[in-house]
Amino acid sequence: MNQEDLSDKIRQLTGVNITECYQCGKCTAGCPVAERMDLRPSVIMRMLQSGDAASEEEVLRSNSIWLCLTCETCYSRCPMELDIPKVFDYLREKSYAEGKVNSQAADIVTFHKSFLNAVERNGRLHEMSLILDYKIHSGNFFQDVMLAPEMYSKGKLHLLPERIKDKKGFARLFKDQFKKRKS
Amino acid sequence: MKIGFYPGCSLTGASREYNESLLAIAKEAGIELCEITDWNCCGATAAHNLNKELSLSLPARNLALAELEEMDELVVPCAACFNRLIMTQHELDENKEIKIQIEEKLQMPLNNRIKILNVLQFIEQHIVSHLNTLIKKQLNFDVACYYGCLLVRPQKVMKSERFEDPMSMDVIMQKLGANPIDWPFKTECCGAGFSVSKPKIVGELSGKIVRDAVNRGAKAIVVACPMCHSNLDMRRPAIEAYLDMKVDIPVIYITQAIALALGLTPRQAGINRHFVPVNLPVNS
Amino acid sequence: MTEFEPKIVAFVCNWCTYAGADLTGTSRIKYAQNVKIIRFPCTGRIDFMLLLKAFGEGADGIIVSGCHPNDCHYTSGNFHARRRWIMFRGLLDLLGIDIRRIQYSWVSAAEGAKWADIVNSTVKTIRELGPYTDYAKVAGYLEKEVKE
Amino acid sequence: MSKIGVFICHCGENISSTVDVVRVAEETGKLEGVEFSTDYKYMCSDPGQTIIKQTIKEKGLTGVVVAACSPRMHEPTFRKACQEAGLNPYMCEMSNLREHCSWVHDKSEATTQKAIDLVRTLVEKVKLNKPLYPIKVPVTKTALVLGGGIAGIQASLDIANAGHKVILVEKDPSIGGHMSQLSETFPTLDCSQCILTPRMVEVAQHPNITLWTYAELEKLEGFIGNFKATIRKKAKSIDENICNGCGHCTTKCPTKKIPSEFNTGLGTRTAIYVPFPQAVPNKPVIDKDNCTYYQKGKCKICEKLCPTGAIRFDQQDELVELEVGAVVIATGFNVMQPSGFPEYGYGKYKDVITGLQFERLASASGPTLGEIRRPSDGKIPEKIVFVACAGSRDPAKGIPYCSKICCMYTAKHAMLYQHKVHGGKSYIFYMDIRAAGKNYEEFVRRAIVDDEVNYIRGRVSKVYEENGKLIVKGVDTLLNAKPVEIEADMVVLASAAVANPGAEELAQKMHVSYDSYNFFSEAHPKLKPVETNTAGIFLAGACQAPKDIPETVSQASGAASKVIILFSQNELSREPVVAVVNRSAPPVYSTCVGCFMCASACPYQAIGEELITDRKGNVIKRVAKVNPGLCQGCGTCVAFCRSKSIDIDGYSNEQMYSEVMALLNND
Ligand SMILES: Cc1cc2nc3c(=O)[nH]c(=O)nc-3n(C[C@H](O)[C@H](O)[C@H](O)COP(=O)(O)OP(=O)(O)OC[C@H]3O[C@@H](n4cnc5c(N)ncnc54)[C@H](O)[C@@H]3O)c2cc1C
Ligand SMILES: Cc1cc2nc3c(=O)[nH]c(=O)nc-3n(C[C@H](O)[C@H](O)[C@H](O)COP(=O)(O)OP(=O)(O)OC[C@H]3O[C@@H](n4cnc5c(N)ncnc54)[C@H](O)[C@@H]3O)c2cc1C
Ligand code: SF4
Ligand code: SF4
Ligand code: SF4
Ligand code: SF4
Ligand code: SF4
Ligand code: SF4
Ligand code: SF4
Ligand code: SF4
Repeated sequence: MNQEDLSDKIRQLTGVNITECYQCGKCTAGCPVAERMDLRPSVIMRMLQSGDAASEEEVLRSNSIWLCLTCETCYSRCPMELDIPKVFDYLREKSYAEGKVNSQAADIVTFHKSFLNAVERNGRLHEMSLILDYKIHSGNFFQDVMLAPEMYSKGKLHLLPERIKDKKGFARLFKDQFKKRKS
Repeated sequence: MKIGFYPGCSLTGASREYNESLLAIAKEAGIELCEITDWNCCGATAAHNLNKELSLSLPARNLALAELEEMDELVVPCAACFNRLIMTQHELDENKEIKIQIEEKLQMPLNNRIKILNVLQFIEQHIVSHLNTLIKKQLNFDVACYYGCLLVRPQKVMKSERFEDPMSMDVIMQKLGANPIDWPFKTECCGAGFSVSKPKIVGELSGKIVRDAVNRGAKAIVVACPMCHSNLDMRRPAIEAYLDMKVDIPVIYITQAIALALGLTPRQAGINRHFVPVNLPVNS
Repeated sequence: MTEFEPKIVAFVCNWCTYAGADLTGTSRIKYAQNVKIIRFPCTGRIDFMLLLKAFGEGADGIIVSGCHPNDCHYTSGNFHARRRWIMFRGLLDLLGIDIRRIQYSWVSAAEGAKWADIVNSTVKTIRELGPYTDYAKVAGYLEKEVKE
Repeated sequence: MSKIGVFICHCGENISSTVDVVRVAEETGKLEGVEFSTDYKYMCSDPGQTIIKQTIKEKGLTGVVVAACSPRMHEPTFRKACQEAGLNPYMCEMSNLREHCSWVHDKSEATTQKAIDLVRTLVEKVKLNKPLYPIKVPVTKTALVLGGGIAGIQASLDIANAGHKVILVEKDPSIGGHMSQLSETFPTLDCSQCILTPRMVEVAQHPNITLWTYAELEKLEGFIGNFKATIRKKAKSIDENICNGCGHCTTKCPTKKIPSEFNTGLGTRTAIYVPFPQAVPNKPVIDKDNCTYYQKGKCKICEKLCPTGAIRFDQQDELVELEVGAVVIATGFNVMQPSGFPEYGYGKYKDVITGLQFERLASASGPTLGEIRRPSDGKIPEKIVFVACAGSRDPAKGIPYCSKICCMYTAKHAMLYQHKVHGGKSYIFYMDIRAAGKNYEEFVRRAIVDDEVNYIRGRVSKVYEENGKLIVKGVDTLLNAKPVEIEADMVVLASAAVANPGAEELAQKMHVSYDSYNFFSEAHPKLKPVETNTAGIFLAGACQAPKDIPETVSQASGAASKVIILFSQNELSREPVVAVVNRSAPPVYSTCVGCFMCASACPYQAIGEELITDRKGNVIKRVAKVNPGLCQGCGTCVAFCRSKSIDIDGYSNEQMYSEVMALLNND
């Protein structure tokens, strides 16, 4: 027996008891992105149940945890009321902190990070800086080229960011939050 | 009673028209919405995907500020922000340890007692009673009310009774003279935060939603969330690529629909800012 | 090592908790010796004057335990007991008896392990509260009450 | 002066390995009033019992304490031994040294000391014991059976065939229950009505059975052998003695659109109606809530049509009091409406139906005459999806338990569909296949192999309608959780079997216990499966838990045999542990002040009043009086009496106080 399984840890930190899952699959059946997932929600639950270190590693390195949209459909229909999105939140945070992000999810993670960078800088999101930051980090230079000018013309993009006033207090929130990761 | 207002980042940028139309109808109903001074971004999907503490501390700062300004209710029109704020309130209520930790970070106390309203709740509680006297025009056409995920789930926190088939927006639209269709995609996910990083997924998920609304004869899709709006409206090219056909059904905010019914001009309602042109038969 | 060994009397019903405690035995689950059981037909039978009497006679703590709600062998005896206990709590307070000295619980015939837990946690609580020394005073009240 | 004998058992080594039994015997031997004490290896063995018996005789013991295992195990053994030696059995008590001492503590001085305390406590109690004598009560040899499903029918016939009178009370206009609604039954696929109808007729014609349909239990008082039941016979608006069942009255009734309960809403009925053609009795009733005359004061067409003049619009409900000796509860179960699962679309889409509705579609007497047709447009479905566990095994929105019957009936449904619709495709989404009866697994295998039913392991997450098809979104968990989407013409939900809506109220009326799902509780899950905790009330069928027909019928026969055993005696002996109100010499008569706190607390309504009169008949005092036939000996009244006027034999105030004192004063 594994001394402390991932599922024990999850239970402590999220309150979700993975052993309650009886593999009915209803979560997967309703998940809007299940088709595209390498490991589907119910499969992840089973892998976590197994307590097998290799499976746990596979879960942390999966694309699925990043493809999850947190739409909460699975949670709302699970007969056992297992909060899968909450489990995934935990897995994502861990996968990111341990540098195990699946390569196919790189753009998603980059976007999240760009988003937080933009927020950290100004306190509020400045869409223009977000798009720029994301383009630089992801290399997806052309993806949104079509959209930005039209957004600008409809008054939906500001050139300059709005900034909040209490910069010091706000900066405290970000302090030490990503120290585990170098980049 | 002081009604607070948390616009969130989208409403100051990509979904300006939502902000404009909301403030316009509030004004018509004689309601003052007090914007939280120095509010910050709620962190949206990014924070709770990457960092649990940030996903709580960012929304919590806004709640603490609102409390400082003695707000009793807080209107949060963006469904994503609404979801983050109410989930934070819930999580901090459930877990006293985390609450203390966050309070220390904020260096502000948090009573966590503010009543957070999404736009539908705000309309139900503060606008609907005025509608009879204010309505000048009828929106008598078929509409598909689209709620998305974040207003109804998780139902334990949202206390949404009909989370599979919500009706509150339908009821409001009916009051404006519209005929809300019965359709199964009301709460299917549109692709949410993947708008930029995975536009193809958004094209597919939103495409299925738009297709069903069109097939069932809807003349417009009504939404209450900037993310839903930008996926269904701005991402129309991706949608059309997935469906392999042109679709011109417009997507409007519930606040815009009300603004039109109250007789405001399309410009006042902000519908000129949409990607998909809006030409709806509005009768006096 | 002269730890204080409290004297604890358990007033239990025949159908649920007595049987539950039997199961603790059958399952060989160990618990502290301090608790001794008196069998009643039903918690409804347990007259709170008896509990006072137990304190008067030197008990440091008491456990009252019967069937779960809706499981009472006599359909509603345990409800009566519960209701009386709520009233009695006020009285105890008045007499200056710490209500933590009385553990009120439900243990079914199938809950052998729960019985052991209750015994052990009660012993722990009473140990922390220390010996109950005011019984002379209570005995005085009791005498008065009985005379009335 | 007491002469108590104390007998300490070693239980092999079960007790003696942790308790110093010799010392316990020694110490307790020194107690005041103890005449004799000893220890022995196996007290319950024949030689052990002989020691007790001989000592009673030789020493003239007045009381016995056996310190051994739990009294729940051997109290009857030792009381019987005492009785055989001429000592009143209630002068014997057991001290529990095994379950409550040796098995739960390690060997130590404290353990032995505890054992001594426990024995001393019982010694003090026994000193105050009084000889008690069993109470004899007569038995009324008529049984009341509630519910006329297959369980009630079977129980009634068995009891009646043993020569006893039965009154069968059914709340609906006809007996038959759910079985009358079924098409064909697993695992043999024989026609349900073909095997049920003869039994229903037999009930109607049996000389020992009185059948009251459209009737319900109003009140139940009394105790085993001597119940008094009040039955409400609801007004049928028909004089049954005159009506000949011709059915003319039902032909012209203008209210025709009432959803038929029997056809689960898939057909309609009139306001005056016979629920189904084979109904027993085959006479109509008027559904007042839907009848134009009762609601609006005009119509009476049925009355004009009736050739015998049997219609009685002014008929009132009738309350009948009965004396019965035993009651069998056979009120059955209910099928949960799956409206709590909006994702399945039941109630929204006409072609999403329950398993019970499918039974009606497949039944030759059903609304489609046995052809499987969609309720929406009458088309024959080419693809049909069955969803197992639709409501069962779902703590979040349904019930946590397994309904037990749906795996089997779903296999049956798919099979019937495949037999009736050639070329049709059927799919069953399931989690586990529970087919653990005789020939059940073989039945399911036949469905899969011979009839090509597609079993898909996984649940359905959503059903919605698109272009006249039902889109079923499920998953195949055996294929790496692959999402599966099926365009079906019809969806059948195996909805959960749940307790009847009125079950809780009925249980409270009868003072029987019920579980958290409102199914009636058996007295013991293995060894007393047909008894309730209330003596004289028995259970049969699906009112106790979901069951199929074979199990229902077995349990019904079991319940019937318990009734027959009870009726084989003319008198019953009851435990004499009952409450009594004290009596004293005039002018006090009793310390009871007539507050009747005791009566209000008694769960069995066992306490009435007694008027104490003088010679001329003037009332001097009003006091409480316990009916020993009703009293179950719970002692609640004792705790409620402020003046200590009511006490209970075997657990008297004096005894309990002495136990408390003895337990604590060990120094
Ligand atoms: C869809 C479906 C298919 C099934 N198929 C099969 C099958 O193929 N084979 C099989 O073996 N089993 C099958 N069963 C199970 C079978 O229906 C039950 O085992 C059986 O009906 C149980 O009988 P019962 O008499 O206990 O209960 P019920 O049939 O429910 O009868 C109870 C009777 O009591 C009456 N009643 C209720 N409350 C009161 C009251 N308060 N006072 C008076 N009367 C009252 C009711 O009106 C009813 O007449 C199926 C069940 C379902 C739901
Ligand atoms: C491993 C295992 C675990 C189980 N666990 C449980 C459990 O936890 N709970 C539960 O409810 N059930 C359990 N069971 C099932 C339980 O054992 C049976 O339900 C029960 O024993 C059946 O009782 P019976 O009297 O019908 O048959 P048996 O127990 O087999 O008794 C039949 C008796 O008849 C005698 N006999 C046989 N032939 C003749 C003859 N020709 N003439 C005279 N006498 C004869 C036999 O010697 C035997 O004494 C378990 C079974 C097994 C195998
Ligand atoms: S729906 Fe819930 S119980 Fe079913 S497989 Fe998913 S997590 Fe497990
Ligand atoms: S929350 Fe994530 S895993 Fe659950 S249904 Fe939505 S996308 Fe799928
Ligand atoms: S009387 Fe009880 S304790 Fe003694 S030998 Fe028999 S079973 Fe064991
Ligand atoms: S009186 Fe009532 S039951 Fe009779 S025919 Fe008219 S509506 Fe039908
Ligand atoms: S017409 Fe008269 S006799 Fe015939 S069934 Fe109706 S009530 Fe009975
Ligand atoms: S019998 Fe089968 S379908 Fe019914 S609840 Fe049990 S496992 Fe599910
Ligand atoms: S016995 Fe006691 S409680 Fe009952 S009426 Fe008499 S005084 Fe009152
Ligand atoms: S002992 Fe129980 S059942 Fe008997 S009279 Fe008293 S309260 Fe009623």
